[in-house]
Amino acid sequence: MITVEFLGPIQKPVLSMEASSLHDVARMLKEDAQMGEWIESCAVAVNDTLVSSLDTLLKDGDRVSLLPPVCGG
Amino acid sequence: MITVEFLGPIQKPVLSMEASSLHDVARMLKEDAQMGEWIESCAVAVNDTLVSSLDTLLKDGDRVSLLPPVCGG
Amino acid sequence: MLELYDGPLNVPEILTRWYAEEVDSNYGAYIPFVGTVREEGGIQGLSFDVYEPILKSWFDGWVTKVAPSGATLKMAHSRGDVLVHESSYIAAVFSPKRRVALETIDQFVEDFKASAPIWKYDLVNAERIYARDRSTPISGAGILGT
Amino acid sequence: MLELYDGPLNVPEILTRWYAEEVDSNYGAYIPFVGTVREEGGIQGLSFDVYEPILKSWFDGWVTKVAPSGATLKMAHSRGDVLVHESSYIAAVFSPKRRVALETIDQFVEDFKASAPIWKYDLVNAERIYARDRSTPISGAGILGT
Repeated sequence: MITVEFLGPIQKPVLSMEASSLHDVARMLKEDAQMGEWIESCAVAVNDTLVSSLDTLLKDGDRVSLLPPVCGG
Repeated sequence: MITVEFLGPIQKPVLSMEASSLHDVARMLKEDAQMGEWIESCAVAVNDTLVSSLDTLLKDGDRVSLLPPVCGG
Repeated sequence: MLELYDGPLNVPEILTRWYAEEVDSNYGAYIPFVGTVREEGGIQGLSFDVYEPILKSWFDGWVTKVAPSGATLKMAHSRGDVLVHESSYIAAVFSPKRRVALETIDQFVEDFKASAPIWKYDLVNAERIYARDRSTPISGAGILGT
Repeated sequence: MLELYDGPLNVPEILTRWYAEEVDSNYGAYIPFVGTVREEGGIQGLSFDVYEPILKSWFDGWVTKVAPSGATLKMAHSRGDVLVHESSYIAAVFSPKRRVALETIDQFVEDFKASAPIWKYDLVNAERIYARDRSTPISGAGILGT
């Protein structure tokens, strides 16, 4: 099991799911109508490190975070 | 009569002289051995306004200032 | 050093303390950038969410990146509500030389705007409205949609 | 506003007062540049001569130049002796937007170094030695030699 958390303005509770790579996470989230608007604009971190490929492998206990567009300052 | 003053590190008292343009001032200062090192590196102001040409005309009471290389901060 | 505060920043306290901390470190230049909430579009203020673990990695990465030039960085940011004419952000560079300081503060502040995991909301009629059209996708965003 | 002081600057007082002066002016960015005397080459400090009339024209010219962008400037500088790890120079920009502020502080500080009628001396063994090789002829210098 891994968890998926949604940061900032995404109003969505943490998900738990089975996933061996980010491909599985992407597949699951694309089926979620509520995610539609965020899929294209979010960055993804695994255990608080930003990743750039869906091939990123996941193991039990990993924490995936979705980071929507930012604006600090 | 005009006056010529030397700013910052130039150790020289104010001069009074007759001059109708900066050409006269330049001619006078070039004859001053003590000026040698400063002639090439000084900017010139007339009545506290920087000028860029020796053709600048001078009138009685004008104040010419020589500004050596600067380094504020 | 990265400092997070609930609510607005105490700008005089922070600018003065940072100056005092480094006054004997032989830096020639200290440039703080202070960001203050502007009154525009009828907002009462802004509100911020901060994701601290990734903000800290991002900040530590910058400290490491600028170290070879002899510079160092400090940053403070607000969490929660900051009203108009209050300040929510201070970034500062210290460096031996002015060129490094001027270039570093520019690059650091720009990358902060593009990359720091902070989300901004307008406060309008006591509601918190995500400032979506002023927000920037983080570099590499969108991989889930590919 | 241009402020000249005999001896070192009181940095906390100046940074805090300038911030307070503009806190309700609806600027989004405040960037002060603080210059501090570095210990190097065995100097005890630096000393400065300032020619105020031309410094003031130069400064007023900059205030006029940046006004259309919505920015404004403040500056403080020391006259006389400033010891190592004391500060002699603060330049600050306030502007509605960060890009204008970042670009303006860079250009202003660089032009200050090249143009402001201020002369610097090293303090070594209680002597005041003109820092000639760190000094820059003002643009247009040398006309007397042509």
